[in-house]
Amino acid sequence: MMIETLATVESNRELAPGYRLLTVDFKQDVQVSPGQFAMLKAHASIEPLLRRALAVYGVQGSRRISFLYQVLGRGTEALAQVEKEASVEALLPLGNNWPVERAANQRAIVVAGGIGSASVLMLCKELAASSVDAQLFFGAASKNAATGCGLADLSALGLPLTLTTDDGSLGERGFVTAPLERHLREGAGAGATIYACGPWVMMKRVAEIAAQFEVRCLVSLEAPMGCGFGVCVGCVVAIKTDGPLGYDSYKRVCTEGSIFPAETIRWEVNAMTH
Amino acid sequence: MMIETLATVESNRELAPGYRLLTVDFKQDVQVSPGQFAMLKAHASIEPLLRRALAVYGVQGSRRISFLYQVLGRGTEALAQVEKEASVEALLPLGNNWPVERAANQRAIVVAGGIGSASVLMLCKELAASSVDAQLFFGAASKNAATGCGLADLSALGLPLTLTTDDGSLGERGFVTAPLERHLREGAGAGATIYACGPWVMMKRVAEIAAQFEVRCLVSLEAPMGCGFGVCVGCVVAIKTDGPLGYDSYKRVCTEGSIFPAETIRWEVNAMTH
Amino acid sequence: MAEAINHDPRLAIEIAGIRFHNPVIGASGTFGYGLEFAELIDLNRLGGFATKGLSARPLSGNPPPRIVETHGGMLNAIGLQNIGARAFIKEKLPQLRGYDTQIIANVFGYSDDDYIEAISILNDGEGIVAYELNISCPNVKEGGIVIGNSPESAARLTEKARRASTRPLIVKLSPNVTDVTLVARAIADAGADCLSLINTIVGMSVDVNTRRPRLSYGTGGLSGPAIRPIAVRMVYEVARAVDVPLIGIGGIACASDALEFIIAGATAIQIGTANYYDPTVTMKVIDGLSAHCQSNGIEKLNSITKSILTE
Amino acid sequence: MAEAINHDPRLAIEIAGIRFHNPVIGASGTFGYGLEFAELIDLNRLGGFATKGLSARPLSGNPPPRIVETHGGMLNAIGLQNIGARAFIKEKLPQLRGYDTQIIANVFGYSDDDYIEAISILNDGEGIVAYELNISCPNVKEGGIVIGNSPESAARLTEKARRASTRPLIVKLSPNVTDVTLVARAIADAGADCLSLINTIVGMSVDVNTRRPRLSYGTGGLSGPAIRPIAVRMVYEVARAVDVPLIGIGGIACASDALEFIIAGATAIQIGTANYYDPTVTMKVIDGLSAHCQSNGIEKLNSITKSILTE
Ligand SMILES: Cc1cc2nc3c(=O)[nH]c(=O)nc-3n(C[C@H](O)[C@H](O)[C@H](O)COP(=O)(O)OP(=O)(O)OC[C@H]3O[C@@H](n4cnc5c(N)ncnc54)[C@H](O)[C@@H]3O)c2cc1C
Ligand SMILES: Cc1cc2nc3c(=O)[nH]c(=O)nc-3n(C[C@H](O)[C@H](O)[C@H](O)COP(=O)(O)OP(=O)(O)OC[C@H]3O[C@@H](n4cnc5c(N)ncnc54)[C@H](O)[C@@H]3O)c2cc1C
Ligand SMILES: Cc1cc2nc3c(=O)[nH]c(=O)nc-3n(C[C@H](O)[C@H](O)[C@H](O)COP(=O)(O)O)c2cc1C
Ligand SMILES: Cc1cc2nc3c(=O)[nH]c(=O)nc-3n(C[C@H](O)[C@H](O)[C@H](O)COP(=O)(O)O)c2cc1C
Ligand code: FES
Ligand code: FES
Repeated sequence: MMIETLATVESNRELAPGYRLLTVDFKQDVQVSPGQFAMLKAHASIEPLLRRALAVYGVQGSRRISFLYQVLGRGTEALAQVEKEASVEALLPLGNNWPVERAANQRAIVVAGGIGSASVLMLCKELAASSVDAQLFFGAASKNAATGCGLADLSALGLPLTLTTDDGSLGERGFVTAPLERHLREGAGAGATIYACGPWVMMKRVAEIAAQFEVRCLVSLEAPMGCGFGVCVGCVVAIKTDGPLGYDSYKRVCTEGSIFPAETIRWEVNAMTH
Repeated sequence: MMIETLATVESNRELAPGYRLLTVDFKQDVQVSPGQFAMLKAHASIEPLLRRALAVYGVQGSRRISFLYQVLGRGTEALAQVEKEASVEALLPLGNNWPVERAANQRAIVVAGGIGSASVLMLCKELAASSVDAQLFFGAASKNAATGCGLADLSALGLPLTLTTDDGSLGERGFVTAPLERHLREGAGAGATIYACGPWVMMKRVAEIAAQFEVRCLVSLEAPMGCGFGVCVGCVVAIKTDGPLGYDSYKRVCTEGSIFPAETIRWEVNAMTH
Repeated sequence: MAEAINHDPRLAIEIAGIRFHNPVIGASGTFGYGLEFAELIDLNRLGGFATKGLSARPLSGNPPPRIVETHGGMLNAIGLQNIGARAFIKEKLPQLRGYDTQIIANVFGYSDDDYIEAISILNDGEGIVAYELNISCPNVKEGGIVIGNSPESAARLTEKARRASTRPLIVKLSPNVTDVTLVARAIADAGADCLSLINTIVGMSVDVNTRRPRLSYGTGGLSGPAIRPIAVRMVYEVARAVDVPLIGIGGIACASDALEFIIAGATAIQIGTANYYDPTVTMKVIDGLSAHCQSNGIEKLNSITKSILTE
Repeated sequence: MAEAINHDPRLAIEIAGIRFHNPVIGASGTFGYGLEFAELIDLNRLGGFATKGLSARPLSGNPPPRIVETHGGMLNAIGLQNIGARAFIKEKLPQLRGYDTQIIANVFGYSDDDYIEAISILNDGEGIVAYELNISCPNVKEGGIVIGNSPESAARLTEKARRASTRPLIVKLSPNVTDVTLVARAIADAGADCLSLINTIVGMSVDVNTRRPRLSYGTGGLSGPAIRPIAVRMVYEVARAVDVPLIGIGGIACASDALEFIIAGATAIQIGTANYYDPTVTMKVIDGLSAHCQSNGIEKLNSITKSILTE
């Protein structure tokens, strides 16, 4: 059941320059699964008009939810101004969720790029609490970005974690897809599911690697969102269908996604979005 | 010399519900005369676009200026949100000023209606410090409005003050024009100048009374302002000229005003504005 | 059937014999097939809604990106992605009939024949109260011509649709014209029962880093509060040019916005983009209109349609 | 004479033989007679500005209220209040000649003859580099016709003005048309040296309490960021239709906005409404354009005019 409400801000603090953690009280019970998201906006703010999509980062109790976000443009800048006790307009939970099979011999490989980490923390928590053999790859632009993207929370889970930064300021230098590829080359992909969330180019590369090593791969996609609940049909992604682009070619990221099997995505058609 | 700058907010506190006092530091010397105004806007706020005209309420030292304002619509609501240390975009000083002749036998009658008080506090200060025989009439909607419109500051000047409120919650019940008329009827208008600022209907009535008793009368007008510095020609008021409305018929409130001799205004032409 | 609701009788209106609980209608393309709102608002309180544009056959729409936000509005080039008239009847209408609100089928085609075919299919759909012809979508110019931009082609299609339709016909006007009253008059004369206006205004936004348009289609349709003054002006002009009732559309986000259109000449209004960022906006506008009637002693809201004072 | 200024050579442009320090021009009606900005910005750094619309005789303009703010923009119905062409030459030009910036005289009339008369007067004004014909003001329809809304009347006036003028001729296009390229082509063929676009879009705002339009004139012209996507689209369309240089106008408030127009097809840009709420915006845009050249290795900004990538 979707909840459309004014939630009260409990805190909205900077984790690192350009990255913030927003915690809001919904004053009612909210059921959220890992990978789902909300549409959020500072209450009564006139510009920008549209709410912004943010993944649910964490749930405390049944009513308090936190969001980890990067301050990029007008929408997240407006959100960054919101103070304790203020209201945010919120609609949630939205989208599908990360499916976790708990079969004993199943393996999970989580790949997070940048703020894509926000979408996978709850998943990682669930994996850490389960018997699944889970491995975490996390790439960020820099040490600052890694901190801002919740490195501390991810590390605290105790899962094996491989960290890369583009500039080498923390962990291995380079893109997160490099250690992922090594890992799979070592045969670690057998029976595994890859869960990936990050920039488009990263996910595209992860999808290629997964295909190459024949590993099941799920990606959580981003798209500019008008509504978040399926009515504007603005957030679509092109999906592989038999034959040319046709009626079934586009799926809504907000409703049929945001999580899709990587091999169903027409990566080339959507390239312009990113 | 006009100053266009980012000024720093020192305080922005509520005087009474719906009324606030904003004090900003210009970090440079500013020369302002009584009756002049500024165009102000919260820095980097996207909506509304246009700055709002606010009279200079007070000057502390040479760099600190305060504005008294009523929270009415989008612009003043945005201003009400501005916090200490934040920046406001400001252009000032704008418009002409209240002329004060200090001749020994000159009399001054100041009539302020509602937030019109903001435009006359500096004038009253100057009058109080001079040898002019000054009398103050102040009307507000209610006790709350009177407080919000700076009654305490006006009273503190020690000038003879007649207060009215529309609802009788403080002072005399009714409009401020009633005691003004009584006062003039008693002959107090001889050699006097009336300085009036308030709602359009009040100023129109003051102008009529002044004409009836043949007292010189100056009014500070309001108009929707696009720019405040004379380029949009949006803020005009119709002025009496010989013959029908012609080239000279309109004067800019921001540049030729905001203070005009009451008898030059075509009150009927401008009625729709108010 | 729907539960009993206390509708404010002051807000009730009638257009072409169709009774609406109130003049608040969800705009086509922003209200999906209605059902998406079932969890968010009480559809039984709504005046009605217009479906996403339905064509005879399903359409895939344009590649992404399809939307981009601008100052005070957004551009879209969805390209009329829809499930098709038949699927709408089969998959959506049965559920929709459970709600006590008026369902307007918005109809789209690339040619006159396409429109007529879609209408013929929809004529069998039980529960639809009227058609709204979208002859003004800026994002699907086949051959470069938008039917709604010329009085002649608009009148021709209206006549054909009038004959094909078993239901009242609303025609939705394009704002991308020099004189909206010319097209409006031609369409009214051709037999339309009602005009709705405006559709989106053609716009473009450029990514200065990639030097590409921000929409894959290149241009898109501008909607939202930014266009409201243009829409109000067109409703004002058309109300003086034709005698059929008007539905005002464009940037409505609160009751006062809706009242601007009503006073300028609209009998009802549609809310589009605001549904995206405020999913319960229709309910808020209905409440706001009631409040306006209350505080102004208005017994019938439709008594102030076209009450604008101009000398 | 003006003091020496270090102009960024990458920003220099030429239109019809006129050299501008940079492509940033103050838009007519928002820049007064230029002198109002002398205390606020360094006029010698500005590419140029267009004067408030000048007519042969002074005009009084419309009664107040003349402006009202809307979401993302404003409506105005100033009604071309101006001091007249003669007074401009006598009272303003002598002072303006002290500045090293290009002065464009924006010209307005109610009839072809009015325009020609104004141009004849202005031909004697030393220091004017070009005329911009305002054939698209929505707030002064005498007889209900806006010359700029029809290709025929626009071309006719352009031809006459071309003959009367001793200076390059810029014609300012109306956005209130079905197909802006038709008017643009007619005007270019009739001899215009440059087209500027867009003027304001006709709009209306209603006070729901008094039930009157918020402007005394009734309707007004919409300007500001709200209209930018419409303006960018029109520049894009016209750049594909004519060969003369274009000046892009509409809602520009920062360098990135200006770049959208340039990439879409403009050689220069004008800034209007933003001057009101940010009086130094022209200087900021000039600096921002330099910064963009710097960080993108652009040697001549005009090399990216019409560089938009569309497949
Ligand atoms: C399902 C989903 C979940 C998301 N979860 C999170 C999250 O948990 N934390 C978080 O920080 N962000 C998340 N995002 C991304 C977030 O929604 C965007 O960063 C945000 O919309 C940008 O808004 P803005 O107003 O700051 O930027 P805008 O002003 O809209 O744009 C600023 C810049 O960012 C670019 N941009 C805008 N939107 C996107 C986008 N969707 N993808 C890539 N670039 C974009 C623009 O091109 C522009 O350069 C999520 C997105 C989706 C679709
Ligand atoms: C020279 C001058 C000096 C001023 N000094 C002060 C001052 O010191 N303190 C102060 O509080 N106000 C002052 N004002 C008035 C102030 O500028 C307006 O109250 C303000 O612009 C309203 O902006 P807003 O965004 O709050 O309201 P808007 O959203 O613009 O409008 C809100 C409501 O107020 C009405 N309104 C808007 N502008 C005016 C106006 N100019 N006159 C009457 N009604 C209006 C609108 O019709 C609307 O109903 C002054 C105005 C001028 C011209
Ligand atoms: C994303 C989107 C899709 C739309 N699709 C349609 C459509 O299918 N048929 C139609 O007639 N109008 C369509 N419209 C136009 C709206 O119904 C409405 O006329 C327009 O958006 C102006 O109203 P608004 O400003 O309230 O959004 C669409 C608008 C948007 C924003
Ligand atoms: C108050 C005002 C007055 C204007 N007067 C004129 C004018 O006299 N002549 C003219 O050609 N354009 C005039 N314009 C139009 C502007 O020059 C410009 O084309 C339009 O405002 C769009 O640009 P903007 O969005 O940057 O303001 C005026 C605009 C405004 C807002
Ligand atoms: S965001 Fe509107 S349909 Fe997905
Ligand atoms: S406010 Fe622009 S001229 Fe007075």
